[in-house]
Amino acid sequence: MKLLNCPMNGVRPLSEFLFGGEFREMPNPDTSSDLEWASYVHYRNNAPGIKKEWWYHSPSGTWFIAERNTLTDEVLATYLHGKAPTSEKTTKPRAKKEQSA
Amino acid sequence: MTALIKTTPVAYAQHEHNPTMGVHKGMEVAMSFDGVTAEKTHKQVMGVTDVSCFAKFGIKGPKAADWLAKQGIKTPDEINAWVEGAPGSLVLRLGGSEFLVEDQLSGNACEALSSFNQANTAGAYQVARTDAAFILSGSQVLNLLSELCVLDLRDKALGSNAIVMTQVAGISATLMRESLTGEQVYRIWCDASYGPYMWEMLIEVAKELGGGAVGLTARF
Amino acid sequence: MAYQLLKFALGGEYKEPRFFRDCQTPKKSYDAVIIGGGGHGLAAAYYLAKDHGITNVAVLEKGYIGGGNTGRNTTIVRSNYLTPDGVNFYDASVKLFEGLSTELDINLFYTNRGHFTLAHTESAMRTMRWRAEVNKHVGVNSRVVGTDEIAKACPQIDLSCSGKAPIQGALYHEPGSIARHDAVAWGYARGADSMGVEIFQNTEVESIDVKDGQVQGVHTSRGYISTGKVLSAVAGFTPRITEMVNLKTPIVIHPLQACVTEPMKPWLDTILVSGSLHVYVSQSSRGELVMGSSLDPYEVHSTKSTFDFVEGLTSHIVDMFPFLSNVKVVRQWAGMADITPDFAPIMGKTPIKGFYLDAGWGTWGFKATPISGKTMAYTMANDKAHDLIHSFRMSRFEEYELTGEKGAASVGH
Amino acid sequence: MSMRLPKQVGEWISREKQISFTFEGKEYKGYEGDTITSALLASGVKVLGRSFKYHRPRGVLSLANHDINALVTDGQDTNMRADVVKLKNGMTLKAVNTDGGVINDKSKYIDSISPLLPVGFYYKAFHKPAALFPFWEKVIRKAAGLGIVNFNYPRINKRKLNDFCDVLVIGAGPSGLSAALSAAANGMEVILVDENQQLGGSLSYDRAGGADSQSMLDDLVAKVSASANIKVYAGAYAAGYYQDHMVPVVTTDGITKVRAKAVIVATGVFEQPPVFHNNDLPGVMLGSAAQRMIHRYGVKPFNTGVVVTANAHGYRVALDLLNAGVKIAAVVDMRAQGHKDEQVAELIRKGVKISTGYCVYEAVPVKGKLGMSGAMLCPYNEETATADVDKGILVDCDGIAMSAGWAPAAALLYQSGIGMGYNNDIQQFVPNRLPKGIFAAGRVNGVYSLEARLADGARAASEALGLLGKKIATVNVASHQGQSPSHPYPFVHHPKGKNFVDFDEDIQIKDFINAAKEGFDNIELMKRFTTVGMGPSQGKHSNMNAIRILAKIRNLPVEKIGTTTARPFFHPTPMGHLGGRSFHSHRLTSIHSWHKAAGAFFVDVGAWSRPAYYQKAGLNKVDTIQQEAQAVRKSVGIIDGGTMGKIEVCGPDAAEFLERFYTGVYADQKVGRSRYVLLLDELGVVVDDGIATRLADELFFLTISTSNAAAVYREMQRWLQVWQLNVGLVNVTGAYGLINVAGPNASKVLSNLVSLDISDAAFPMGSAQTSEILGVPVRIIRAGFVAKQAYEIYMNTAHALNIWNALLDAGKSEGIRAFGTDTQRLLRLELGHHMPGYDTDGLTNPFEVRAEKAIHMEKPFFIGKRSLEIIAKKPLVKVLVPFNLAENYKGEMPQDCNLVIEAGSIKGRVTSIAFSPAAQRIVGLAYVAPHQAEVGNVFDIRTDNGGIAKATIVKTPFFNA
Repeated sequence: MKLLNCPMNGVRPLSEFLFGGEFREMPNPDTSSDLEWASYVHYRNNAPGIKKEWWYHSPSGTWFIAERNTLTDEVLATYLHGKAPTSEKTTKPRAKKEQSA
Repeated sequence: MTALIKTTPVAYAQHEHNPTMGVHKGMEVAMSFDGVTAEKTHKQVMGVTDVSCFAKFGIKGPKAADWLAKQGIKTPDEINAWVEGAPGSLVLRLGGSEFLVEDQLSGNACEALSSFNQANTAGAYQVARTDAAFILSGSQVLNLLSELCVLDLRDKALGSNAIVMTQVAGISATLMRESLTGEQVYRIWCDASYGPYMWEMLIEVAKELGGGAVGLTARF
Repeated sequence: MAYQLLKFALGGEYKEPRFFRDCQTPKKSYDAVIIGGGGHGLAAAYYLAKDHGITNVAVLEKGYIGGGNTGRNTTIVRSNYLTPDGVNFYDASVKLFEGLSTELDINLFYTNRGHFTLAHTESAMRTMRWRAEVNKHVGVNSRVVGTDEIAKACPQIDLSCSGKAPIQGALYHEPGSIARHDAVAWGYARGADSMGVEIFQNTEVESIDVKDGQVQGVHTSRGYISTGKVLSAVAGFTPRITEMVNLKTPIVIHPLQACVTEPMKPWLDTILVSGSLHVYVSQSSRGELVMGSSLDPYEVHSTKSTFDFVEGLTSHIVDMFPFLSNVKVVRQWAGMADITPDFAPIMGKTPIKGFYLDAGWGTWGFKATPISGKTMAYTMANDKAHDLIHSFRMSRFEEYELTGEKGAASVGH
Repeated sequence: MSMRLPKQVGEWISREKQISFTFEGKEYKGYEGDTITSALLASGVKVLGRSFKYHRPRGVLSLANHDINALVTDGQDTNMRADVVKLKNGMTLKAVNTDGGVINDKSKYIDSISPLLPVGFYYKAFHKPAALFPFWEKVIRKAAGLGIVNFNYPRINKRKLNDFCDVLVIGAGPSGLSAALSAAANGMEVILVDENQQLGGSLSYDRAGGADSQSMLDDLVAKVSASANIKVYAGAYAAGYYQDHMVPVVTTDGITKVRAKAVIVATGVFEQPPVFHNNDLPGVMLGSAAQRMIHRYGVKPFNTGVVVTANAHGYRVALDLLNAGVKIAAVVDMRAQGHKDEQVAELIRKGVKISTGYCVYEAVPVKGKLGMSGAMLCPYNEETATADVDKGILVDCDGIAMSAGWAPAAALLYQSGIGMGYNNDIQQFVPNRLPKGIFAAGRVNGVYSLEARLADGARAASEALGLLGKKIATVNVASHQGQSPSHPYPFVHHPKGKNFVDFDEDIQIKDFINAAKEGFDNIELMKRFTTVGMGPSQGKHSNMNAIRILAKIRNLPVEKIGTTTARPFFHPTPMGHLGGRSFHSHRLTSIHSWHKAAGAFFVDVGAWSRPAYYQKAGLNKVDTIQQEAQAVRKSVGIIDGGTMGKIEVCGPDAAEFLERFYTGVYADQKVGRSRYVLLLDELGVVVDDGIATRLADELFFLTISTSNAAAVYREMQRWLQVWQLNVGLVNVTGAYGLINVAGPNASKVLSNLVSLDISDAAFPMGSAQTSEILGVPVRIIRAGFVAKQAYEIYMNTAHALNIWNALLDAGKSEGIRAFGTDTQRLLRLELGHHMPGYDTDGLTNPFEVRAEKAIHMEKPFFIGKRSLEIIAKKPLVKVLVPFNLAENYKGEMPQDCNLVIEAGSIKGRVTSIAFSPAAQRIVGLAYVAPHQAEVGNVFDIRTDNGGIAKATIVKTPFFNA
């Protein structure tokens, strides 16, 4: 099972976490056009690569941000929203490079 | 009228063992199950005790630690750690700014703390605590936990003053180890509504491992 | 059947022709280029040639044909959806499937098994009735049945699911079938090839050439191909292709996993799906139980297997069939599912002229293979969306007109 | 005739413990420690099963857990692998997949019509005429499959444990043992796993007639058991490799999920069969199988044998056979240049005939192919892979040992994401790119000499240590010297075929050639078309040969063909093991025991178990619900609402937080008052609703729906992190009990217990008070969800049962009655309240449920507001309306989700419908087209059986409350 490093609780197995989806900056609702807003709520930055994502550690109720490569499933950093990134060094071995099966 | 007796959250699951009930700190709990002798051996092998009756007090917020200090309660410096914050009372620091105080058999810190009044305490909020609480002991306790919890809970991995908020039998729980009546035991807290389920799981596995339920009498 | 087999015996030197040519060097230009040599892409090529006489077509496959989700799904075909548009679309697909072995002259092992969507709660039963009513309205044979009918069709099932999630009833969908998935791709490939379509395997699209909002051609690992029409039919790879043309979509990629047991003598004649337990299971003609579950919990563009999946799936299967405790799982695998917010596909034209999209299949792609091919071929040939796919148009998101399939939140399959 | 040998050094059987069992009706004897196969072979039984497709007789092949043609059933279990399953006393065994017994299998005719059934034949037959296919499909299904499932097999849930280590070593052969010892010696916590009952791997059987390997093994094993740092799992296989170094280790007792910091894969190699006519006859086996038989089980594989080889190993096998008293008719070396080493010399000394540049052209079967009587040896052309039949010699023998090469047991390495390259010196794929923390050692890593394998283990350990931050001296391993351990193309073409590549699936050389001719000339396509490697052994003995054939066909180097992905599991794994003790967590309120005693019919609501209604003898569900509802309407009822979501929002910004999160306004809300809350998502879709009660300036108390509580609280936490407001959130769902007392006499009942003035004037709808009941502090909210007179009472959950009982006592005289959620749904329907998730779906916007009043678009922001501005510009497509049916409606009762039909098209659906005792009519809520939505309009509901019910849109409540 994949391991994730919760900034508050340390390295835990994936079963303790919920995926909260891509982290996206909300456009200003007052100045954005209908199209811009529709695109914000519906469309995703969905090509494989490094992304900021919401993750939730259920037992402690901790939301945090993970910077993860969605192609290799490698986690580069995890930190509380708005807090400076902490290096992922503390985690167990990284996700492996993906082999196209 | 205040003499109303509380019900332990585990009561429903314990019915089938028809335990001898007794009252501790205003809550009706199982004093014994199969007789003290049998339970003493369970204790050695794989004993499970319901201690939901231990008084609890919860508080969270940026100023929670300060407020506890004002009440003369010691709090852990580390996050996710515990100390004996007052004689006979545990203080668990759940994450950064939330605390759970539990009076063990001899402790009595919580009564005073319940005087908390949010109106005149900025930055601290009381957290109603009605958790189901358990003591696990015996030679097979790590064996049991290695099935119910994914984490490495051996001494080398779980610090003696550390607490972990993790999952036990698939539900959120807080877990730590302490030394009680001369032996090392593991402690588990979970939401009251999961109490019966947690009890069933712990007992199911404990029995397979040659242990079982231990009442308050045999425990202390 | 006898004479068909005899020809193999008497034939002496083996005379079966190639299924499709071994194409190596593409021409300078094609009338249409199809990215993705899976069932959908090959079917689109087949119907472009057959229905519209457009045979100057290249199919570009990064790996080998049918190697993506075509070869990774659990081969269930059904049409018991929630919206009339959804039901009509998949019903047309079922009808094409029924005649496909004959049309493509390949035995697809298309086998009608009947399909039960088990309901373990009252709210699930409400959704079943909703689907049944819509299906009936459109003329598709689905109905809500009680536990007695389930027990009749599958006497071995433990209706209480080991006391964990007692079954209340089910949506029974008579047309539910399974098929030999690889053969569907091979059959379409042979059909398309025989009409002149060129299929290039091990051929990767590197970029798409767009000028003034109109597709000009594609750069591939076998060189540049100029064309005015490009179809992307690459399921889990869709975001990588749409990125080439700066097209934003709501699609997210989650792995979808499945596994098979050792072969055993036939005993399970129906297809069983449980939304609450997140399992679906049928028994293949080889005797294996083919089992799947719901999507993986987070986005990854890979086909790695997880142990969590097989743990969860098997515990639920054993709840339903306690006697399978010692039946062994041989192999597990994963595919990349392209999920949309309303669990319906994105099909048809796009803001880029000449760039057509066949994506967002999530867990539904295989059963749509023939109809997606047919409707996309029509859409490309006429540069006008086929009526059956109007409600799957890309612009529905900006228009806040998502399809009602979102209402049925249980696992599809 | 017994084939049991005298006691062998290090054998695995205990001869003092004899066991009797039956196979195919005959009784046999074996010893404890025997596998089913070894005991049968010891008793002279050669035919163990029938093949999958052609039903050819088959015997032992590998004795290493991929003898798929020797599957047996004991009547309980099926598809038991005889080559590895331990023999137990009293077993009554039969071969699976036979029609009338393994000797007289009625399906054996299929072998003789095999020319009718070339590769992929089933794609080309049976489908015309289409009408007949269903018949053929049944025939095919019946023929397919292996064992018969026993529907009475007991449910078994094995335990699944978790274990942890620094270094996990998989495979306890020489390299694995060496790796484990050196890692442990350097202070690492090591777990050592091997699928065999005893450690040693090839050391335990590959002896070349000597005993040195045994003494070395004893020495290594002694060191291992002496090391405190090594934990051994024997008789345990590593089922797969999963992300972040998680490896499930499977034993008969269950699964241990091992989480390691580094993994050393020393899984060795699978011996590969050379391919010649009848290479599947009983008596033909791999050289290593013969060795295992001799040294582990003390069984003589055959009396007179031929050894066909293409490497050094074959000569070691010959010496072992010789040593076991087997007469060696010939050693046949397929290589023109033959072989030179001390084993060859010794064989020559012992007078064994060695035919270099020869092959076995075919094995000669006895009647019924139940065994073999001889072998045809011919000069072999390695270029053309053909035999010079004219120069053939027929030798008598009853067995053949095959040692032509190996394939790496690299499944776990593949799953970890390695890269493999083909090494021509050893004709084998070897790792050339290893992911972080993964190491390969020994023969799987292409290292063959015993010394080198020991060194390679130490080398892997040193690299693992380096990764874990413990630098030790690097170990160098000499690269392979001498001839290749594997033959590049060990095939002998034969006009009659039956030269098998895949024994699971009965696939012959010509099947591959024909598949390629048809265009399936890519390894993955070939695999799918021929089904090579798809059988239960997952290609352990066939994939490598398939790759070699395809390379030859396409005239490409093997490397260019590549390999197929080896997916989990390494060995098939039982579902009872994988599922384990399936956890089924559930939440109960503290009043649950009362509900149970009162005959509650429970339903699951999210994780909770709630009473839907309380069963009464002789009363059906509908009438029971009607009665419970009557009690509430006429006097007073009581429901346990402890499952409702309860959240405290505290702090200076509490009101601001609610205004951003919900659609309403709360800043000006008075302390002691409640307001409706409606939650949307960013698309403007209705998610949840509830009540917010202001208990203090800086304390709001939220009551929200049971099923959404967890998710809504989660979203609150997320948005709080984004907005960074000065707010504390406390989820008290499980901490507080909630009891709702409802009905005209509710206040009367309550007034017996509280010292409050609860007159409508003092305690109006939408207000809240704190008080005490029997000395227990309670919060009371006057809410109108199910009745005009209703009080929600909140208390410490540990007191809920007390208060519940107190209320029942206080209400006795009023005939107070408990009601469940089904009744609650009816009651709120009578009042015309809709329920998110029940009357709405994943797309419903607030305009469609006419919630405009709850939406405050004038606020600067709330979740979903911007989307509502867009939606508001679009025409409504459907709207939820209250309706009733004619007073004396006699037609079929419409159900939830029956459709609203107008002019043959769907306009909406019923979301709630029931007979209202209060209104004395069938009432409900339904979505209709906006143009239908006028009060007084009549619309059509189509019932289950196709009837039409005329519904009239009315005002709510449905009765004069």
